[in-house]
Amino acid sequence: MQRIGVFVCHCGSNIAATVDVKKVVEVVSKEPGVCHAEDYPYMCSEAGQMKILEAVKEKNLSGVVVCSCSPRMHEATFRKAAERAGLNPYMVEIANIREHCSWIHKDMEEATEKAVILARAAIAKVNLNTPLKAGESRVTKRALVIGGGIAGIQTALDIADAGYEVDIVEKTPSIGGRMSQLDKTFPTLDCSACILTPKMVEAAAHEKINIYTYSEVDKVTGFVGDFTVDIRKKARSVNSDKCTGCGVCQEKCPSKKSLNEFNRGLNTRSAIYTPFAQAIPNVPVIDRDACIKFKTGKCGVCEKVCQAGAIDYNQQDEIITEKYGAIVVATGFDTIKLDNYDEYAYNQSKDVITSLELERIMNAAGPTKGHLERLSDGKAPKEMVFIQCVGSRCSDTRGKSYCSKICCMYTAKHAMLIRDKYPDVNVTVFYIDVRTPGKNFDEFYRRAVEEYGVNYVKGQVGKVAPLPNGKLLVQGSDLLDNKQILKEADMVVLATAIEPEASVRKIATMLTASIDTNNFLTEAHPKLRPVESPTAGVFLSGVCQGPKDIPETVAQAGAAAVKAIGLLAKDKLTTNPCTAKPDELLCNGCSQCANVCPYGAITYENKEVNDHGIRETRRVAQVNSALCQGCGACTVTCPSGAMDLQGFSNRQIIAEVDAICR
Amino acid sequence: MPLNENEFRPKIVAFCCNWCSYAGADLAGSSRLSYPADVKIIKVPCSCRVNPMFILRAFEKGADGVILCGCHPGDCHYSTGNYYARRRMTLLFSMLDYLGIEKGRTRVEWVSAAEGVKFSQTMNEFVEKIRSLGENVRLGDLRCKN
Amino acid sequence: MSHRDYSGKIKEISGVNPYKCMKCGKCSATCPSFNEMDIKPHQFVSYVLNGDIEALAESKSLWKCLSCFACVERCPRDVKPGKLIDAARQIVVRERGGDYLSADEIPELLDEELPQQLLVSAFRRYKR
Amino acid sequence: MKYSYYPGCTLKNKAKVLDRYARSCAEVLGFELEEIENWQCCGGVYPLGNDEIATKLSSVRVLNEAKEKGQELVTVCSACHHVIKRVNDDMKNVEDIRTRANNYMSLSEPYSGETTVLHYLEVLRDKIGFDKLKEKVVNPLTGKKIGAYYGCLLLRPGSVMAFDNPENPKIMEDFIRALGAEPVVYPYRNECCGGYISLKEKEMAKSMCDTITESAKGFGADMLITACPLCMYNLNKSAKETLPVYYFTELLAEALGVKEEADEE
Repeated sequence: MQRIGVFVCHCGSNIAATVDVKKVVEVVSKEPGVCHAEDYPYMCSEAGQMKILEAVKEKNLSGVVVCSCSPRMHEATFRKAAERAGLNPYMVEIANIREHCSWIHKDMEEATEKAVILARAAIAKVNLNTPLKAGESRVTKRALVIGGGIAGIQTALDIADAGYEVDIVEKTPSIGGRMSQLDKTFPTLDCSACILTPKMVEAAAHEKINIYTYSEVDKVTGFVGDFTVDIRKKARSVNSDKCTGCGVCQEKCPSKKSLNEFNRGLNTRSAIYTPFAQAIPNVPVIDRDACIKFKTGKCGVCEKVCQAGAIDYNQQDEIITEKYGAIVVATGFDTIKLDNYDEYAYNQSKDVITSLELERIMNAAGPTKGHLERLSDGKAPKEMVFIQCVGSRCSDTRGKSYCSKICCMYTAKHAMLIRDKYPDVNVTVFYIDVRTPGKNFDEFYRRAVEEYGVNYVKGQVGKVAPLPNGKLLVQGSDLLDNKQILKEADMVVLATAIEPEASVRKIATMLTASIDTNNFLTEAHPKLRPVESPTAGVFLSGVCQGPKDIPETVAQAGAAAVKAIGLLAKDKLTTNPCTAKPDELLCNGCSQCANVCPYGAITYENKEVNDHGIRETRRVAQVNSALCQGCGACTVTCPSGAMDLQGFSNRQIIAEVDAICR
Repeated sequence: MPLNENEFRPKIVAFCCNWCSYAGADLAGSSRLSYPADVKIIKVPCSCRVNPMFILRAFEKGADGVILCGCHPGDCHYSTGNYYARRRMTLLFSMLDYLGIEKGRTRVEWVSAAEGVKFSQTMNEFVEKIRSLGENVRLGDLRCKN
Repeated sequence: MSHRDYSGKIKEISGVNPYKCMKCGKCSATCPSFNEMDIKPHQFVSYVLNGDIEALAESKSLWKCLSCFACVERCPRDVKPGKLIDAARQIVVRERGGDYLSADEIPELLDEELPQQLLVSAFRRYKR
Repeated sequence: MKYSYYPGCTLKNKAKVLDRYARSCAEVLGFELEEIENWQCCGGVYPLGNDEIATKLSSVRVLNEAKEKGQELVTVCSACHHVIKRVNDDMKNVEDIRTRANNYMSLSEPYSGETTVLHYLEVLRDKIGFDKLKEKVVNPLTGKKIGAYYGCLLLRPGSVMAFDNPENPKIMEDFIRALGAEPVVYPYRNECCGGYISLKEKEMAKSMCDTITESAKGFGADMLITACPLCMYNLNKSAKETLPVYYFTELLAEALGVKEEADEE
């Protein structure tokens, strides 16, 4: 029998306001094995931890139960305290009486009763705990960054500057990401390319950074400190070492009808192409679906005109396998498809565009060379209407329930830039709320109204109807005037909701990183661990975690880098000691456990056993505790009950069940 | 909800995986999304750690309902654990139904770390269901009764 | 019934949770009868929440809604303003028997081409 | 293929042509419409109140008839289609309505939304196929520029009606194309004609229809087609002379070469 101390935390009033902590102490002190019980206002404080230390020493405790907040918050704190007192840290269990009790129940009697039961379950478990010892694993001093936008570039630069090798994997032919598609950036109106390009160049030139463009992550195995990743370098059909980036091939390519992805499909590009002028690397790729040579076997113009002899039609996809200690996800975002919002006539009229398309139209390298014009007839618009929250803040089934965060500001930017460059164009913005929390943000929005005369109308638009004369009839609300407005516009710009890049789901699955219902990656803790995934060794950078603007993205990219550096700086990691352990005498050598193990941690060996005096050689399971991650799949699969999980043993869990059902 | 002597207070055991559902329950807590105190959570590393034996044991000891929560299919921290759990529970629940423990008393639900609302809703629904079914009389170990 | 009871009744009949409304005004932007209404579609939610049922019951808007569901289809919050308006109309019709349309005036409203369906529909909407 | 058929009140009276052509075309296209016996009027409008049961029962009766015959139920009139399809959805998904309606009906076996409700156009699209329809056309309506008028009832609410994209539908345009004519797409094809409001608010309904007909004319339509007698009535008050409105079945009969035949009957 253990000698158990129970410590009940008030958590100020967080617990004590709903749970009668004195009563809990009183009841649990009568539980078998409990020889000390007390309550304290803040167990996580230094003084609170000292209570544990003192009690362990005075009462010679062998186990500790802390009734407090979630173990996800302070389990590590209390385990360290126990260790300081000379106890094995795995002799500590937490009863979660805050998140699972005091915060969700109102009635004191009911909450106290439940807190007692949760404490009993933890006590019952500790009674069966055994000291565990964590092993060690090595750390590969190299980081992988998935995604080469501003988030990925910044993370890679910060990690590399700290002296560690970094690989960036980018699926498009160039790094740069969404930021490279933007024209100007709020609230300072910097030219996006002017501030991004130097970072791209710096990353490309950095001796510690290795960039794989036109590449995707194919497979991830391993765990924190020791991931093994297969990177698929897609066939570029151009030899990067030979190519000089002269661009003649793109000029001469006869297939020029493919939609230009970089310009959001607003114009076309050649089959051999670099996405934009500042692309890094400045090496084109051949789009094999569009290339005449690949489709018909005839053509070969690019090969003929390439003086460097860089064109290689026979290039194959290449798989590169590399080991990493840390992985940073920076996969970014896309705008949602607007097929569910045909009331805004996006699919019916070329003059209804998304804001990201407007960025390309406003950009000198865009489809209209930076001239603001209607895509239907090339005419200069006189009336422009912006519609906010298209697909954002929609709790119906059509859109996204969240606020996309960046739209209010970029719309103010667009409106201001248009009024600045084309003072004869009237700009009307239909908005629900204007959200401008951020440094100099509200001032920026007010400038759009006060200095540039942008007409902000509070109310949503219900329908955009193309008219026979080529204009668009915008039917919207003016809620402050209690009117329905009918406004003829030449162009309509939709502040389209953003969503995580589609590939993120596949990547999250490979990394076993959790993802929420909107496909944003989940952070380990929403406030305190915002750049870490719950999966150890995986970090989050940029919009893949949630909507954010460029400064926030860069800040988060730096934070993710610091977390990765903190991991890479360690030589060894302590491993989770809660691993599977076979009882060799019960094992019948059937191999079923090895079949279900996702880590290949179970092997079999022929071993001499002493079964009640009978010595014989049997085929028995062996668990490699460095590989085992402690999921427990094998324990349930084992037909003879030989496999058990340390820290979550069959007996421990049953003891908890019994305590709860008592 | 004040305690009422005559009201049926079911005993409900919820097994929650450490990575998704336990965190989802934490989020329900920090978001103050209430559900009845009848639900008591046991943390397991993964839904695949839940041995059918644990569930039988719960009913034997007087539980009125058992719910197993794990990561959404495809999102398991250990890649495949929840698939094993799903298959095992399908078989087990079918057997329990045969033994007279109604299907409504057992449930598997996928709750991610971000789904505090879903966790709370699920528990409210489940408790409601168990209350409508009343006390479980099957499989109980009579020696446990007073 | 008190005003609060009427608010509850409207919520019950319509199945609408007016708290879901984020006051974007898309319903009013969408409504083809907007100009004919004295209380506008987006205001219905506040009238119900504030329990201002008397004004709602006296409103012309009840008889101007076409039940065309454009607001229901386009509402980003799934509030269904059209159902809310119909519930208010239902309460008036049930309590007063519906005095908006009387059988006596039908003959003069008829013409040669008027389809049966129109009479059936109008009676369904305006009468008990 | 044999379907249960619900014509509805107006198709037996003011809109006889809508019904007649639907039947004669079905014959040519190789499916049979078996009229439900002793059907009752659907009520014209779907009762929106969650607590209304009695007004939904006539639809439930029809749906159950079709279920007992093991047939899918075909409608032509937009209003009937709307009402019956939505009641069916209630019977399938709303437990309270299902229970109470079944209590009233005391059927031998409770009805819970088993019947599939199809609009005639859906039969053409999903069962026959517009390609096949095109093959059967003997008098292609070449050169005609036709605007499809959908109105509200076929499309909304999109989640229940599941007829087509409620904001940018194309089933009628595809239908027009299959008949050899040119569809004219105009933005007000899914806006309301005024519906039942035209009984008492004639001006209001007319102004709504004016918006629709002006838009259609502006985009070059010579005529409109509709599936709804009420829409036709309202639209005709707006621009009967300059923009005639036809039932879609009438043009179908013309293209299939059975128009006179049907007229003689």
